[in-house]
Amino acid sequence: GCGGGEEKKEAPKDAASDVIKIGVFEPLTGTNAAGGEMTVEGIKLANQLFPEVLGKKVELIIVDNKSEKQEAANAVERLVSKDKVDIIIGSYGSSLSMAGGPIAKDAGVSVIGCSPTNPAVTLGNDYYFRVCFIDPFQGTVMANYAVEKLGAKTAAIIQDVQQDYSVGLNNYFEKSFKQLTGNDNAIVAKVNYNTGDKDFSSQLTSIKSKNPDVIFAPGNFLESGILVEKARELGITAPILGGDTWEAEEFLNRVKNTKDIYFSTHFDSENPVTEMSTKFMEEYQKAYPDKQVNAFGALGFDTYILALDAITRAGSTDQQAIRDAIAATQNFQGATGMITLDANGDATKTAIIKKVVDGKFAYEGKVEPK
Amino acid sequence: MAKVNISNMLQTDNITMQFGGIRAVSNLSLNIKPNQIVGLIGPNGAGKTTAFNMITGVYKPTTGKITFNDHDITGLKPNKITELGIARTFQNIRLFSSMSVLENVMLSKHVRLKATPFEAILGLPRYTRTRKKHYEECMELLEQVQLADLADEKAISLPYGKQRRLEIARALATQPGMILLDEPAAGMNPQESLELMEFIAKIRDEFNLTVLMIEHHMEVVMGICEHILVLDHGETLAQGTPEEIQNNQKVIEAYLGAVDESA
Amino acid sequence: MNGEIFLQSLANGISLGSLYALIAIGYTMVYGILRLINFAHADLLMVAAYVAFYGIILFTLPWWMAFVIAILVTALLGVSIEKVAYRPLRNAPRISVLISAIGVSFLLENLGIVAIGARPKSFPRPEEVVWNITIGDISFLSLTVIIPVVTIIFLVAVTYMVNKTKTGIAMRAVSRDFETASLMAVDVNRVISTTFAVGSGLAAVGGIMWSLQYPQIDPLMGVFPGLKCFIAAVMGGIGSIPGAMLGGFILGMGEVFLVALMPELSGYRDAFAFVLLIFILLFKPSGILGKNVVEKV
Amino acid sequence: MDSRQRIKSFLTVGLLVLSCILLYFAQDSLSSFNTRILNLAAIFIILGVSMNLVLGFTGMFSLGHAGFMCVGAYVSAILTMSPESKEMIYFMEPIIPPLANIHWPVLPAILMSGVVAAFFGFIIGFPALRLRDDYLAIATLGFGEIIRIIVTNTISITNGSLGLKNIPSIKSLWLYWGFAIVTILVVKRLINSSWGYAFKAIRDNEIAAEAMGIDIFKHKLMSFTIGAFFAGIAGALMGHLITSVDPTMFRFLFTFQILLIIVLGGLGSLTGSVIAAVGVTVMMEVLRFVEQPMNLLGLTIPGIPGMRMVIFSLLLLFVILYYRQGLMGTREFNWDWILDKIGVKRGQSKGVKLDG
Amino acid sequence: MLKIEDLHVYYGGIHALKGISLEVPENKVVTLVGANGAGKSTTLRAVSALVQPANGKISFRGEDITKTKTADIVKKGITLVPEGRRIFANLTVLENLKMGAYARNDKAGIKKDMDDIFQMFPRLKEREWQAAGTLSGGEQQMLAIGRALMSRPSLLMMDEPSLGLAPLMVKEVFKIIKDIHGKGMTILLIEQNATAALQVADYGYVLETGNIVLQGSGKELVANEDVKNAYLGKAH
Ligand SMILES: Nc1ncnc2c1ncn2[C@@H]1O[C@H](COP(=O)(O)OP(=O)(O)OP(=O)(O)O)[C@@H](O)[C@H]1O
Ligand SMILES: Nc1ncnc2c1ncn2[C@@H]1O[C@H](COP(=O)(O)OP(=O)(O)OP(=O)(O)O)[C@@H](O)[C@H]1O
Ligand SMILES: [Mg+2]
Ligand SMILES: [Mg+2]
Repeated sequence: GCGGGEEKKEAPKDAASDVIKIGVFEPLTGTNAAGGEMTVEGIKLANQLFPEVLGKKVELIIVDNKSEKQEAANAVERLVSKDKVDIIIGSYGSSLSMAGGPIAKDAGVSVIGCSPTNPAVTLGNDYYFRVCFIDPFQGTVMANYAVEKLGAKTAAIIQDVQQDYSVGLNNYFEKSFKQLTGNDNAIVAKVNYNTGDKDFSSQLTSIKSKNPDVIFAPGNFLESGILVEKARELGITAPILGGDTWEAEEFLNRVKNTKDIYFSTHFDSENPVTEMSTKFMEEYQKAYPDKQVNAFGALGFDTYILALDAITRAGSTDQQAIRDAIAATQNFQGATGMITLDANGDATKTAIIKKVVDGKFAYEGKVEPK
Repeated sequence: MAKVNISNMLQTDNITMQFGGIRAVSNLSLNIKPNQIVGLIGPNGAGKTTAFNMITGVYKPTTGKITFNDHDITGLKPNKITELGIARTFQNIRLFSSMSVLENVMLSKHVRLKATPFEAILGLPRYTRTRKKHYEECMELLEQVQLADLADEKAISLPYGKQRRLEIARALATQPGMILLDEPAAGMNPQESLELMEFIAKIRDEFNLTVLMIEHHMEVVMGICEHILVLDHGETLAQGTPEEIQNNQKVIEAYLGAVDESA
Repeated sequence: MNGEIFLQSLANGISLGSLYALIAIGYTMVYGILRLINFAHADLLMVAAYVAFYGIILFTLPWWMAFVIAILVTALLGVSIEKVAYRPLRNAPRISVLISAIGVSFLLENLGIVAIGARPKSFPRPEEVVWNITIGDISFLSLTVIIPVVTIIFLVAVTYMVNKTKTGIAMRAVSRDFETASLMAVDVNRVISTTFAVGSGLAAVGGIMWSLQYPQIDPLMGVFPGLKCFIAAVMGGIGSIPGAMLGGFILGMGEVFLVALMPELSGYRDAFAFVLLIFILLFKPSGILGKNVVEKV
Repeated sequence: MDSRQRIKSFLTVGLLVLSCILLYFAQDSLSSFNTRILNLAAIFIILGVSMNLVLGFTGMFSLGHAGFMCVGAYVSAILTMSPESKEMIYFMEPIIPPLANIHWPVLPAILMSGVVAAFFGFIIGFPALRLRDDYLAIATLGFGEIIRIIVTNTISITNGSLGLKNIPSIKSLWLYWGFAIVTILVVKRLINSSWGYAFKAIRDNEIAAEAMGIDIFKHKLMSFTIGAFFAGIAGALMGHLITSVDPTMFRFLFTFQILLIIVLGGLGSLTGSVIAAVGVTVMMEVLRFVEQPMNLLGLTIPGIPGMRMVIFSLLLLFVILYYRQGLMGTREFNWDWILDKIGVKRGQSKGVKLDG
Repeated sequence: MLKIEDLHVYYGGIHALKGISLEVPENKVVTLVGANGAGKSTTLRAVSALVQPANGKISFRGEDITKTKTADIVKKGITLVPEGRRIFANLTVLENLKMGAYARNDKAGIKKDMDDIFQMFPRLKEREWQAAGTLSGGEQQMLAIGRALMSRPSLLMMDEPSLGLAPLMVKEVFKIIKDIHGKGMTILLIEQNATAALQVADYGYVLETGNIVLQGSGKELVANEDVKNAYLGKAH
């Protein structure tokens, strides 16, 4: 700025403060509200199970970012400078995370993201971490799976051009797929749609005519559910592949009676990767009996317990110590798997491949990180 | 007078206006000399307002040509025609409702402003000077039309008669050579109409204007027009001096009605 | 493009186009009378969908009964919205009414989020209504046939009402001049309420059809069809009922064929809707079948 | 210039000086949260004032503001991001060469955003301004969306939906409020100038305005382009405030938000737009408490997300139904009113504002 | 038939009617004259309940209608031809006339009245299918009168029906007024053309800035010096 001089650090907090504050900024209204809602359910659940750290009560401060960037920035600013939280969790939607990131960084407060998968979120920001894997990894995993397990020689891509998630995954899928098949023309069709679209018939019709071996179509579960259902209605029989966002009840409802639907995700309830997975599953069913377990809830859950773990390891609420503790996370046992954070602050962990079988998500295999 | 064509200020050659199946004006030819007051009369729907609209550029004639001071103005945009010196009033009063009397008149000076918006925003002298000059001209004009003391009133709060006069003043502020008045006396009682008549004669002299007006009040038309043209069904029925028109049998049948004591 | 793709796309286009048309008719009708872009119309779709949803899921009503109730409830809601949020603004500038409409729309959406949560729900598809039809290589849902039929029925009914019945003429008179209409012994409030009841009922039918076609409902579900169908209505000439129908079909078909013919442009699909709209407006400034409202000078 | 005029000029200068002093102290003493809210308010002031020029003063129902913001935000972002950042961020498709190495200082970049947005306004205005009312509204809304969709799809320039980050961050109140004050002054002087009256005349009665010699199209285009210019500036500032941009920020719903501001403040009142811009921005934050769990008489009420928007919608409806003119109607803050109150005599001249 | 007592009307701060009282007897023509802005139109608007009086009483055939809604007043038989024509621009000429008969259900009667009106104004018959908004000023005025007649009022109130009409048409309108009066209709008429109005009128009231300053039979008023000077023009 031109006002002059260095950043003003907030006054050090009262060391005798008897609560530890965890700020959460998530989209609870607006276009991303559904994702935010699921994530917060997981965070709240974790908070009920683990309400204390360092002998102090944990206070969750949840603020809505309305799915808008300027609101997300305000929300984070509020958390760091008014509520003076010790650590922040958020946010569903990479662009919202990116709006908040620099503010937390300036204030020296660490943020752990649950599901923002855009690589740019943590790039150049030492204070931003995440418990999910990022787009390049998922895209690559699915390309591998398509070529090696499904024996695909050609693929079609459908992407939601408005979702960085969808665009990102597709980008890496395409690269790997071409590499693995050694064929630069292996992607026979690439079509787009926009968030909120409900009619995919024309895109699918054009893909059908190209007759690809597999279709890769990561995107929001909402659009994807309709898309996949429609694809089958149109008589497309090729396997359809997607990413972790598909692990949602809403998606399942659409594709229940559908064969050959595969996606990568974070954990599996039948084959729990960790003890924490089992625990999460049980508790989740208890807390939300009428809801289906989902990846976002699990990621929210993991973010919270990782935050507590880091604070415990830091032994204090010193901001720098917390940051360093998070950065040093190795083989942390989360509900979604064993989490190790790399130099960028991104999680490297096992990816699970699931398939829809008899109206349920079924475990199909797993892919270890390289 | 020399043989050159200075005699006609406004000339229309066989202008026709067709709306779908309706031919509102057909082959109208007008010749108006400088400083004349000319009346355009005719039954309702004869095409008088339409003729005005063609002259002022609101409609482009389907066929025909309009010349003003030797410029071909056929099909020009209304603002261009105003710039060239034809101003008008409307059959239904159209004042700028949010503005004061003075602002309504000042607006007509906008086209005469020789400065850029930047000069206005920065308040540079060329702009402020012209603006000041225009302001003085407008106040003087309002003085002449006896609206000066109402300069700050909202235009639409004025009584009807004064609104009509303001409309004329606003037209005058564009510094026209010719003014077209569409039923200026409509809605006025006979007494007010007489005053208006005197007013029109006065501005004609003071501003050296040519006037073309549509009017249904015969006492006004016959009182001040030097030449009258009668339209019927879009066609010229007759033209001539007031006396000629008043005694023209066709005009009486189509428009005036048989002589009757009450009118 | 081969014959099969063409036929398939045709089927797709018909079903999307008639759905657009159905909703656009409601828009156009309310606009025609009040000159109001009723933003809340979009959210009425959502309300109808939820009422039908809860009727079937929670109260286990037969689907047709749930649908009828949804239509009635939505019509009632539409009438009440007009009473509360638009009627006091009868003589206000149009922009105020528009803002009021935006306010109502925001309110319905956010109330939806607060009351039922933002997570989408899966709309049930009764087997009697939705089944798969396969003819040769082309397959489509029964809705592809049902929706156009429903749309045409409503088109004919509404056109007849507006043009031929006394209430219809009164509606059009009211649209121009409340005061003078009342001088003709017209009960202006009643005419407007009727308009809203019918318009909202149409929104409800549209909402239900939309949910059957894309069976995922959430509090913001109306926004997208709302905008698209409004575009369709404007394209056809807002205020004109056959125009809405035409606009809906042009938009639906256009979108489907754009993507089918040029898949690489599919990301521009929404832009296409607007480009088409603007293009049409430039040549026909009041839409394809819209009457040019001439202001007589 | 009579003495009253002189007093007014003096007061205006005084107020500007006072705001500088206030800004100076505020810069040093406000928390970063409050600074951010104030800066956001300044951006909304620019948006409100410029949209009011188009909609309130010229009477053009234009809803494309978010699109012009989008243009501005991207122009400034691409011009000011460091080449290294660009290399890092454009990891899917590299940015096209001429843009890759550009690295401008912030101020010229922001001005450039305005210019480019104005250029877009000009180009779009050409076809669009032939339309009126609702048709203009939907067409401009469409253009706004088209801009956004193009930005989403031209990945090698804009990085598509992945958005841009690492835009140089600016926290200084001076920058945001400086631009806000300049916008207010420029627009105020413009609307009080002969052009301003021409705009209002077009709004009041297009046919009569044209008959008085005003080139309707030219003036509409001018107002529209100026509006786009400031929207571009606001977009650029938004980018520097948040330090990242992506196309979804500029959906048409954003335009509605600005529309709400100018209607709440009063169409045709700059003062109203300013008050409403600040009011709404602050209110959105203040109202957050309704979404937090509350402790009422020992009873904990869980926070309900979305309540804030419900209250906000109700508030909006209330204002529009009961204060239909908005807070200020078409009135403006003016010195005359204050001077009359404290009894300074008026000059004799009739009140047309001759300068600004 | 119509009786107005001590009527006060305000437009915001403007006191437009300051307590006027007047009477329109059955089967008579009564006229209001006065300068622009005297409150003539306001009086008629108050009777039709288009403005709410602050004070005073309006009764029709002995029944208090001060609080009755506009639509119901029309049903009781009072119709207004509003100032400035106010035709429905988007409706055709025919539909405008149909609107006039909105409250009626006698198909045959409507048909007959429609034919009568087309006979009265052949111009309208020619333009039956034209959108009324594109009619010329005079044609619109004919339509406005015709539309009002379609409701078969027992009291017809006309606000400046000759405004903007050609001289021949003005005579025609006055002839129509005499005709319909002859058929038993009661008429309350406002006219700028006061001379003509007072000649057809049985009784007249002179309004000045919201007050009734003079009243008398039509003949008396035409002869009155003050009236002559103020409204009829010196020329007369
Ligand atoms: N835009 C239009 N579309 C269709 N017909 C029109 C249009 N404008 C005018 N007309 C028709 O053209 C004819 C002439 O109209 P115009 O307004 O010129 O009449 P006028 O002579 O001014 O009559 P008045 O004295 O009643 O004002 C009328 O029959 C009218 O219906
Ligand atoms: N809607 C309104 N708002 C404010 N003032 C009004 C309104 N309508 C009329 N007035 C005022 O009320 C007074 C009476 O108006 P009214 O229209 O009754 O006069 P009038 O006698 O019919 O005149 P005219 O001959 O012009 O028709 C006038 O001073 C007028 O300015
Ligand atoms: Mg005329
Ligand atoms: Mg009157």
